[in-house]
Amino acid sequence: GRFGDFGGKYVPETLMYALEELEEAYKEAQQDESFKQALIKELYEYSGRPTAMTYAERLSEHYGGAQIYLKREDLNHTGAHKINNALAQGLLAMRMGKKQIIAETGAGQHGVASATVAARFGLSCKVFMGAEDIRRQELNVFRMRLLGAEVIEVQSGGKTLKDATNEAIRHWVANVEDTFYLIGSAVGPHPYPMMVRDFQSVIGEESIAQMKRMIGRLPDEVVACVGGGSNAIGMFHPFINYDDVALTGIEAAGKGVDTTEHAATLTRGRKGVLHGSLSYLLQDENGNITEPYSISAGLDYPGIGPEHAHLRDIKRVNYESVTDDEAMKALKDLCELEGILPAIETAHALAYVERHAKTMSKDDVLLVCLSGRGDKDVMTIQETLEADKG
Amino acid sequence: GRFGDFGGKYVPETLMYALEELEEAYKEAQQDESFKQALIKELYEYSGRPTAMTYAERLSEHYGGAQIYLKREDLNHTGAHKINNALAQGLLAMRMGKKQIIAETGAGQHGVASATVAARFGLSCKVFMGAEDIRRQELNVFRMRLLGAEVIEVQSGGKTLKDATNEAIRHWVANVEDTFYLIGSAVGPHPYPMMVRDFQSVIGEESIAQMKRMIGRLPDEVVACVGGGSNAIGMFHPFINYDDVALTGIEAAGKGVDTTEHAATLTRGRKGVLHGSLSYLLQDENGNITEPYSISAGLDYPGIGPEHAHLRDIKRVNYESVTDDEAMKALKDLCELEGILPAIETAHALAYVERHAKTMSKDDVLLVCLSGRGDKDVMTIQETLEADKG
Amino acid sequence: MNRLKQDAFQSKKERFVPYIMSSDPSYEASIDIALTLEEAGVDAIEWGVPFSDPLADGPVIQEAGDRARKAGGGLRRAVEGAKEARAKGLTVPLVLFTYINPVLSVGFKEVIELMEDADMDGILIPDLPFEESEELRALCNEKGISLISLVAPSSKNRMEKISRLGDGFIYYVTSLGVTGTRESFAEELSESIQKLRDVASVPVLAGFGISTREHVQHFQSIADGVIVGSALVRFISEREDTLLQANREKPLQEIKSFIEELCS
Amino acid sequence: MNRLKQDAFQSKKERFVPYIMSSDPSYEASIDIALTLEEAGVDAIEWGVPFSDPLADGPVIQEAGDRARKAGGGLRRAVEGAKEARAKGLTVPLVLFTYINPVLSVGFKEVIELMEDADMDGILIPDLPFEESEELRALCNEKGISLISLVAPSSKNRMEKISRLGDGFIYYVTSLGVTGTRESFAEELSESIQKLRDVASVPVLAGFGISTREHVQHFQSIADGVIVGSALVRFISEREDTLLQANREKPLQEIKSFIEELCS
Repeated sequence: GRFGDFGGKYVPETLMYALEELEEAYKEAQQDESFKQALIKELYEYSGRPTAMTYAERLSEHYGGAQIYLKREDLNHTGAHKINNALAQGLLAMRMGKKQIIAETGAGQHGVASATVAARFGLSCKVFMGAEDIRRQELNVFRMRLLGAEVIEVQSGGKTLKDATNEAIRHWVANVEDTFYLIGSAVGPHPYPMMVRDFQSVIGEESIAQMKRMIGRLPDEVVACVGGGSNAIGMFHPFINYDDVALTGIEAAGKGVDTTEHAATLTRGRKGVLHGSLSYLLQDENGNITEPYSISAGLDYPGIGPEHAHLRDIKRVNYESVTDDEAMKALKDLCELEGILPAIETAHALAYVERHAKTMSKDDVLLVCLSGRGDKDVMTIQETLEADKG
Repeated sequence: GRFGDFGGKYVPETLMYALEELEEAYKEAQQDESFKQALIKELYEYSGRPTAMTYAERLSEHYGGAQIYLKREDLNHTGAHKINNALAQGLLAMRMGKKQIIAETGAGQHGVASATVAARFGLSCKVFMGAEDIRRQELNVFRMRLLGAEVIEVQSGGKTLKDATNEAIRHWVANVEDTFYLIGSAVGPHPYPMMVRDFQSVIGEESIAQMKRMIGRLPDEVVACVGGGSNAIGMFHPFINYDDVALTGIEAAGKGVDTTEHAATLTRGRKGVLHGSLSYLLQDENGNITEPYSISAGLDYPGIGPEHAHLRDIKRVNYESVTDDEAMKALKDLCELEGILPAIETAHALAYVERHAKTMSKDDVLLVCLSGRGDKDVMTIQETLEADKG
Repeated sequence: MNRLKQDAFQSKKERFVPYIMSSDPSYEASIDIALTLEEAGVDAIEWGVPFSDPLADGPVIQEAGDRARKAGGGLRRAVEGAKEARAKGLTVPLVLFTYINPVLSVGFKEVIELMEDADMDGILIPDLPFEESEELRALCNEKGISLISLVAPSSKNRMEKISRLGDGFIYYVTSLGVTGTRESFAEELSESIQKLRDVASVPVLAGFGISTREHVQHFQSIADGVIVGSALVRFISEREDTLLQANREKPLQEIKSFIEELCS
Repeated sequence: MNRLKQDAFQSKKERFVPYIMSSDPSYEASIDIALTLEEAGVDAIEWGVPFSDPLADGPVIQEAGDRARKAGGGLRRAVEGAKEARAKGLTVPLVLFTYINPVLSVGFKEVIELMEDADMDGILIPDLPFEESEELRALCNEKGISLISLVAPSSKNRMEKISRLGDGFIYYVTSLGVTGTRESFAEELSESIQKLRDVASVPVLAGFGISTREHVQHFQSIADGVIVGSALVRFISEREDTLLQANREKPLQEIKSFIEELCS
């Protein structure tokens, strides 16, 4: 259950048996052809995989360097990569005979994905969400409720993703016998980071096949945004052994990594344990977790998946950060040049592309994981654009 | 330019040359392999086609009759079938050397699709939209503006789709030399209804292939909602010659076809000319068009594509109507049983399915065109559900 | 007998044809306005039928249509008004200006019979291009009513075909866009109108956006006459209140002066 | 020498161990409370370290942690307070209750050395299951500090493995869920606790949700003692104002009575 030093299972004893049971069930499922087939069926016939690979000609010209390709996870059912993992864990929950799922959510994408899967499979669903995120992601909250899920407003701490996760874990501790905790990012105790990575690897696997078909080779660099890091790990993992492919993860620098308002865990964090695994963390000198900040509810998290911590330490993946302002600029560029409204999370990866593509040659290929669509973010975007106007 | 008695080109002389030019350009494009390839590329690599075919197991069980399959046009980029046609007409506009496109929109889906295509292809874009629809479809309005389109608020008449179309035609008349009018439904003067049908037929073509692969035969009945009728005609057209496949179009009955508040054109209309073609129309004894009503901005239109009028008259397609209330009920069912939030337009087709599936045998297959997703409708849904509560 | 085809109209120079909306602001007032226009010396009158979706018209005529519909206007009522105007002594040619849907709604045959009965001379349908007009044209020919054709700068190679069907007069749309007053006109118009006059066997009248004495004089010099719509309809709309009174002498006198001023 | 391992604790019956949060409501007050608990006759004290994300705790202890952090509390400060309490005469065994992250943040080695210096006896980390505890356990063993293990009803076949590592005492989590007071307990608990006592070589104390004299008596009868947390912490929180005054005799006396009442 470790990635180098990172990972592990730092949870109350009450949950340990459930984690062992889950690990066992996951191992069995992996060996079971019928599970694989059921998952493929849901991914392809329900969620609409494979997602498209789009060449962004006008964006490439505008940024003036590498040729930019977009892996279109925004075209998934419910509008983000989250559904890949939610469908898989949902099938696992059914296999384990659990009738209730719980989930935490930040941007609401994982909450919507979980509520969707619960509806599709006939499970009951509770989604824990910070009060601040509920405000920022009104559309997704309503979608979850329409899908029949109960959205539980979390008032503790900064009222964002971290706090929602705490509450989800507390609920799980109290209801571990019949409840499946459907974790949405590559975080949490073992086996979650591994499981989520495996379930999201379809992104990178499809990308490899599509790139080979479209350009006859692999891209020179692959970019993804990193909050907990599930879209990034799903994209990166299949590329790990291709040493020629540079991998770059983009964290949220909020108002700047030199301010106190950011979520740049790898840039500014120290090793620590949050939500069951050892990784890098934003924390104070007493080991208290500090409140992260990002305009993006999905990146507003003080931790990061343990495998990312490991990939950073072994220098296989390069991690950089992007501010709110840079992300919003890149979001507008993609709208106006390619007709695609990305999630603000995703816009962080695109802002790096704006900065970086021009340093590359026109023969180079830069692949971006377009992790989700931005419809859920229009309120935030509107507020930001209006604030800019004065 | 006729479908039986229906269709034609009833427009001011100012536009006639432009229509001839368009017809010519369309004929040439159809013969041109490079146009076809460019379109396929955009449909597959940009919009994410082919869209999935989903078996709705829980919905089928719940309705207790036919096996229900959903053709998932909601998984298209921008969330509805509208993009199929917008991409095609956008390519045609570029081929004709036009730098500006204009579009009318009701639900905003076609407006978003047009704004998207304009951004993707680097064209300028004006979208005409009724003030009432702007209120109902706030999210889509903001999306269009983010995509760089100018949204022009129309204050005339009932301030919905009909009025937006009038204004778009007026603008076209004044700017016909350099402007391409990107009509979003299977309405308007020839060649639009034919062109839109052809561009949307990818829905039915894919469905035939998918049905054969999944159930080894064609469905027993195919259902689609009808406002102007583009998703329906795109779905039906490839099935027309398969006499064993029943085809059913669903109109919006609003508050009931016996009230004055509905949009059930075929049920309650008389022959007439609106927006350039002869079809059925909701009109008074003086030949004035009456204001239609539907909870769904996309079905709130007093006319219908001329080919539907013809298919009704020759009895190849059966048309029925569904009220606001029935549609909202079906919308909730699909959310809660399959995890799919459909557009309110689409929910009209689903409401017919609820009514009709149970009259069919469990061996029968009912295919529904899931024309769009309902994210754009959450405000309306929220208002309706709250009004229901008290 | 169709007055448009008579020598008085066909051989006249500098024809001036105003457009007004029937039943705007009331059935009776619009008849009085028509009679006043004749007194002012106009050469024919376009008699508008109100319609809910007048997509070739700008806001001024749209609003006139809305007023007329509120006042009970419609196609049958417009023809009835024309008949009454004739009974009251109107002698100038009368052209019914209507969109196609009201005509379809009543029925082609009935419309033409009603018009014949009302002693009207022509019909102009802006959304009925010649390709769609065969049936109606035959009915018009039978009853001696002129189906007026329109030509626009964007008609290009269609101009000749249309001019061959010219009957009564040809309406040359002087600018792209919908009806309404405009500040300036394209230079190439003059050339285009001349080309049309060369091939047409009937007079070519210019319309759309002509609103000032200068416009009128300009188009009188390059065409066989002008049609003035929105400018007059706006002038009428500004006198809605007084025109609705029992004694409407004053506003009618003002309309007369307005026309005389435009034509002077 | 580790007081948990001494006979006084190991051979005692009906052990009563309260949990309090260091620095709640102030550094000094929490030390006085500890001394008061000893006066009340408790057998050991769990000495809480405030933490931002206490995910095994319910709202009562979360809020105590928030108060303590505002009052400057933290891991180093908690050990400092323990040392001061010892200096003021505290003699009962002291167990540091902390989440793993504050321990990692200071460093395993330094934490254990600080605890040794403060003469503390045990450490309990609810989010450090035995699988992750090897390094810390070795350090604890070296310094003679007990690393307290937890067992839950859901531990199932893990119970035996854990009991083998039992040191000082084993904390039996009497209900699923987080800390907090509860109305009723599952019947099967009794059996499960007995099973654990059979295999464990150290006392088994029951905790989580024990809040009334009846609960205490019940668990004293089926386990080797009880731990009371939230009920006491809430009682303290209700006296925040008076505990923050210079003279806190009255609230301390009330706390003493509260404990005596619970144990009676």
